[in-house]
This record gives sequence, structure tokens and C-alpha cells, in this order.
Amino acid sequence: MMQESSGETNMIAKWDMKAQMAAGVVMALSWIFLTAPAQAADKTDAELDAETVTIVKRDFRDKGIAKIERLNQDDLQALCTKYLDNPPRKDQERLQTEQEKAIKWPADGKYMGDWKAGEKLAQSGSGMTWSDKPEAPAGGNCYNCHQLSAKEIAYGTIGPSLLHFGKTRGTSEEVQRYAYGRIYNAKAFNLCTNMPRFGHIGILTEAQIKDLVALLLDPESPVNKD
Amino acid sequence: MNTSILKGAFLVLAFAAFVTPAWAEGSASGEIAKYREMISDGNPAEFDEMRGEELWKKPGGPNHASMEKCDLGKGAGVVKGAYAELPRYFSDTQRVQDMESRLITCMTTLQGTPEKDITAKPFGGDNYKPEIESLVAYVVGQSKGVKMNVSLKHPKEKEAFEIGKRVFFYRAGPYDFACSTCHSQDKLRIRMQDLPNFNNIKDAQAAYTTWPAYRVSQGMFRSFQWRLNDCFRQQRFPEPKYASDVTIALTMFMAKSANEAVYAGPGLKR
Amino acid sequence: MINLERRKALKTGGGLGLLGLLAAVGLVQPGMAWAKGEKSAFEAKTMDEALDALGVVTPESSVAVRLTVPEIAENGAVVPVTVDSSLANTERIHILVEKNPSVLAANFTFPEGTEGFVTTRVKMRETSMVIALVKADGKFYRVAKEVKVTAGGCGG
Amino acid sequence: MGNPMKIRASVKDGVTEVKVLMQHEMETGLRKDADGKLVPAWHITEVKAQHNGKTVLESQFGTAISKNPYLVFRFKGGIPGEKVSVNWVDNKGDTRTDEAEIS
Repeated sequence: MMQESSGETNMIAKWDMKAQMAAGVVMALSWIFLTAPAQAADKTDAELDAETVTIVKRDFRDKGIAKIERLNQDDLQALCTKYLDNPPRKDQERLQTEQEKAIKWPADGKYMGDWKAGEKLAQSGSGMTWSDKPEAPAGGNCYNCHQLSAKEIAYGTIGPSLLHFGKTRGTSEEVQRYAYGRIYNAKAFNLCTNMPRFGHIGILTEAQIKDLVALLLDPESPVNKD
Repeated sequence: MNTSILKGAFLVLAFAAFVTPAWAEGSASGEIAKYREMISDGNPAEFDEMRGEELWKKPGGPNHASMEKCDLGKGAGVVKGAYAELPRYFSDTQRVQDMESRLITCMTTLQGTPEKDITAKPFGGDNYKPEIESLVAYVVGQSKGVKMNVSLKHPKEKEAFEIGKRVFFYRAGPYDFACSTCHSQDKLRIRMQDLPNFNNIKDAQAAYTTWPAYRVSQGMFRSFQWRLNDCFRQQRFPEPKYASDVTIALTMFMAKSANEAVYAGPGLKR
Repeated sequence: MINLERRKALKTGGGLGLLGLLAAVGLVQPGMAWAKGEKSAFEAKTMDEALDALGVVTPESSVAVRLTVPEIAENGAVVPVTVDSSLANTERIHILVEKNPSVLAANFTFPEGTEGFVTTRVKMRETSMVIALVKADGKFYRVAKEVKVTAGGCGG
Repeated sequence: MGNPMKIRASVKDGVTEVKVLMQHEMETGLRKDADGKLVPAWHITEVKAQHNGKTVLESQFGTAISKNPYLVFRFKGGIPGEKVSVNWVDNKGDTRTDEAEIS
């Protein structure tokens, strides 16, 4: 599922960049830079980067469906890690285009499924952990990070609120396609977003994603009610 | 902070047409805070501390030796305040160790218990309470009220911190998650649960000084090794080996960030 | 006393079940009937069944009874409940959770000299009303509040 | 015999407040274990507290009381150094009594 990273993981650039940005944010100097030593011992940042990868690969083990291959970063993960989610524009555009091209659009040209099934999926936070069974379908994990319906008060705030998503944007084919694409692979729109690539990685099926699109857009869905 | 602010701004901009940040509204969080206050009295972790103290003083293992000569970094047998200075470098083992890893050293060298017997099933479950978990409860309880004072003086300690920091930002797995995905911005929640921002010293201190903890949802005392293990599970990573260097490095990164705060564990969590 | 309460309840038409009836007509020793009554109250699956088994007839509401519960419980396994009654001669407090598989959570009896106050923690399967029933001077009072039980994320 | 309780009793303005933390699984009988088998009900059914040989609280627990039950109650009187004892009985007939000095 994961590709071996081809890019080297030199984190000097990453920390330098972080430091530059910190300098630009007058009141928001991170404590890390106030307290952390510039270098550990005699080791260079590059050496520490290499050692980190060695230790990570040595100190994890397979458990259930979670195999150690999951630790191998693909190009996107490596780039986002290296630049703390703010990669240079050129790299960002290149990888984003790659991700976008890989989106598999529904063959039947339909994007909306059943919002009721979508709501169930949105509530479920399971899937892909070592305690999940391989045959059990993954949940959408939506409420973990997003507000969706006014009724559900237990929603996360890692992602933006999606309350009234369809009510605000309508249900044109363009909007449907956008929502489908965004759930299928949010990284095709925003390379280092926190949101998983649900379709691209195969976490959710095409039918499940359609159900989630319906949850977002259907006028009868709780997302579009008050 | 810096990057996360930028990132947060980016997200908000990207969605600004139709959303407002959900955490702007805080009444539910206020109610949760009240709930936590209401359950803060009567922490069942006290029972684990009691059991741990007994185990500490009682001869055990093939050598029939107690743990009372165990050196947790402040000299053989000194438990008081030891946890507030961990992880640290130990010259006898020539490595940086967190509490659990150090307890393993003592259980193997003093008591003669094979390491694999300790690490095979190190977390509690239905009708199962490993000795090391109770020892953890006892040892951390002996640092209650002590200021966190983790040192990075030894080169190996610095190295552990630097590696821990890198592990914290390492994105991988089917969900592309890193620790930082959930723990590098202020005021985020998963569902209803507040997420401490480890780039914010106040958050980091509050989180670190209230672990290990009794988890009411599981009816069980949980060590810091368990906390990291379960984070990695939900990060969709494979399993970190118990008390391995990767977990110690990450612990070092977080423990250092809690310096100056008064240790208040074992905590009581939802 | 207990017997009398039940007799009164019977007269006013409150359902008592066989045990209550037997107790009321003196066929069962009051103490024995009470013990069995307790058990059936704990087995009650609905509010009505529980109130029946406890011999409660149309409880009144009272500002002298304070029920403290969280509005939102982060976890249903531990929901703190405090009942504080300033009614004179508070004899008993019952804590009930309407939507639990068994609605009665606990009974507390206060001898002379013990205050009408108790704090404990209950399990809740889902969002539900939590009810405190207080018996003072032979009369029942009722206070209820809703507790929302939320779905959890990873949690600190 | 059950596991020990933690009892704290303190008197203030003539009223003794007692906080009790008990160790008990409080199985509802409705929970399934990892193999999908029902775990049988196992819970405290009765709790009694005494002060100077006089009963100060009687209580019955159902299955809805949380694991490791916590209880706070108050009675009039009590002098520092006097003892408060608490006893519980569970549905398997197990029992435990502990006491604490009023502070």
C-alpha cells in the first residue's frame, strides 16, 4: 500500500524553515526553539534524522493488520514530514497533481448515495487499527474531526465544521464531484492536510464515499438541517 | 506554533466560504470541564499505588529479592521524586531510560525475572493486572507535588530528545498521521476530547503531569507506555515495542516540555 | 411504618404486585417482604415497574432536593451523582437512571442523625434522565435531570 | 475476602463527612468478554457504615453503580480519633470491612 520513500529525509531544512517562520511570528515563538539545544551531542541534524528512521524501523512490530511496512513513508508523507506540512510550492504542486490524476471517479457518473448510511459511517471511528479485524469495513471517522449535524454534540475540531455544507453550496454536479474528490483524496486539494486519503488508500469503498457525499449534500441529511 | 498557525489559517481560508471554526463555541467543553472536576475526587489509582508499594517491598522473582535497592536515578532505593527526573541517562546500562524501562532493569537484575516475562503482556486487561503497572503507579505517586526536572545535560539525553521530536512529526501509515496531526495546534478536540498541543508549554505540562492515570472508561490504571501505545494504535501505526528506544525518545520529548510544572499524577481520566 | 405506606399506596390505587399485597394484608413479615421488594425494584426494567416496586405513589417535586449531575458525561461508565435533601426527616434516597437496562441504581437509608446527602457514581448506557427520589416524613419527592452521554474519541 | 477500601472521614462544624472508595468489578452481567461470552453479574449489593457501633448509613447497590464504587455521606457528630467502619457484601456472598479514624 505504501511506497518506499525515494526522497532523503534531511530535517535540517525543516527546522531551519520552522525557525524562519517563528521569527516572522512575533508573539508566537515556540518553546521548542527557546529550550531545545541546536544540536544533540556531536551529531548533526542529518545524522539524527537517519538515526530516527533506524530507530523507528527497529522499534515497531507487526500487530494484527498493522504491519511495519506502514512506517515506510511515500513521497507525500516524506515531503510533508520534512517541511512540517509547508513544502516548497514546486514540490507541492507536482505531488498534488499526481494525487489528483490518481482519483478514480465513479464509472456510473453518480456521486450521491444514501445519506442515512453516510451518517452511520460518519459516526464510526473504527478502521485500520491493529485491533480492527481485517474483514470489518472501516468507518468514516468524520465526527472525530468535523462538526456535521447540529444534533451531534460530540464532534471534533481538527477539521472545519461541515454543518450546512449542502445548504450553503447546493447540489450541482460540480459540487457533488468536488465533495467526492475531496473525500476520495483530500491531498489532491491540499497536499499536507491532516485528512486521510479515504479513497486513494482504499480505506473506504466507492459506495461508502457516495454515502458520505449524500450526507454532506442531501437536503434531508441532518447536515443540512438546523 | 508558527507552522501550525499558518496551517490553521490555510485550512480556514480554504473553507472560509462556508464554515466557521467549530471551537469558537465552547459551552460543551465547559460542561466537560465540570464533569472532570466532579470525578476528580476518589481516584481508584490509589489502589494500584498501594499494590505497587507492596510489590516494591516484597521479595519477588527467582532471586527472592525486593525492589528496594532499585536505582531510579537518585540512588539505590530512592523513590521519592525519582519520576520527576525521568527519562534520564543511566551509566550502568549506558542508555537513556524511562521509568518502565528502568523498572525492567531492576526486575531483571535484582529479582532475576526474565525480561520477556515482563514485556510479553505489560498492560492490564480483564482480570489481569501486570506487576509492572502497579509498580509504575507506586513510583509516580511518590513524585506527586514534585517539580518536573528532566535534564538534557548528557549527550545521550539530548539525542533522545531530538529523536523524540522527530518521531513526533513523523507522518506515515494508511491515514498519513503523525503525533503532530492531533497534538500541534491549540484548542483542538477529537469528538469531545480536548487534545493537548505539545507545542504549547501549558498544554504539554498539564498533559504530562496528569499521566499515568486511572481511565474510568476502561476501569483501569494506565501507564505512560500504555498511553503512547494506544496513541500509535489510533494513529494506525504498527505497535511500538514496550519500553523501546522510540517510546523512550518520545517520552523524553514530552517530559522535557513539562519541566517546571508540578507533577500531579496518577491522574483520573475519562 | 413500611406496611402502612404500602397500605396507603394500595388504597390510592398504586400497583404493588403480589409481594406488596401479601405484605399489606399481613401474610408476609414486613422485613421479609421489604427485602424481596428491594430485589424486585432492582430488577425493574421500566420507571413504572421501579416506582411500583419501591411503593412510590405520585411523588411531588421539591426545591429542597438538589440533584447534581453533569450536563454532559464524557464517559457513561462513570457519571457522578449527588443528591442533597434539606427536607426534615429525610429517610431514604433512591437514584434511578431511566434508560438503563435496570433503572434503579441504588437505595440509601439514613438513620436519625445522618444527613439527607449522598454522592456516588453510576453507569449510564446512553443519554437519559437521572432521577432522585427522596422520602421524607413518609412522603416521596422527585427531582430529575438529563445527562448527555457522548461518544468518545481517543481521550487524554 | 474482598480487597481493601480507602476511607477518609473528617469532622467539621459538628458534621462528619465520610468518603469511601471500594474495590469491586461491579459487573452488570450484560457485558461480553473478548470471546463474546457474557461475563456473569458480580456486584456489591449492600453497604453499611457504623460510627461508635451505631449504623449511620444503609445502602443497596444495583448493577448500575460504577466499577470501584465511590460514596460520600455525612452524619452529625463525630470526634477526631473515633472510628468509622464500612462493610460491603456482594452477590457472591463476598464481604469486606474496613475502618478509618475521623480526622
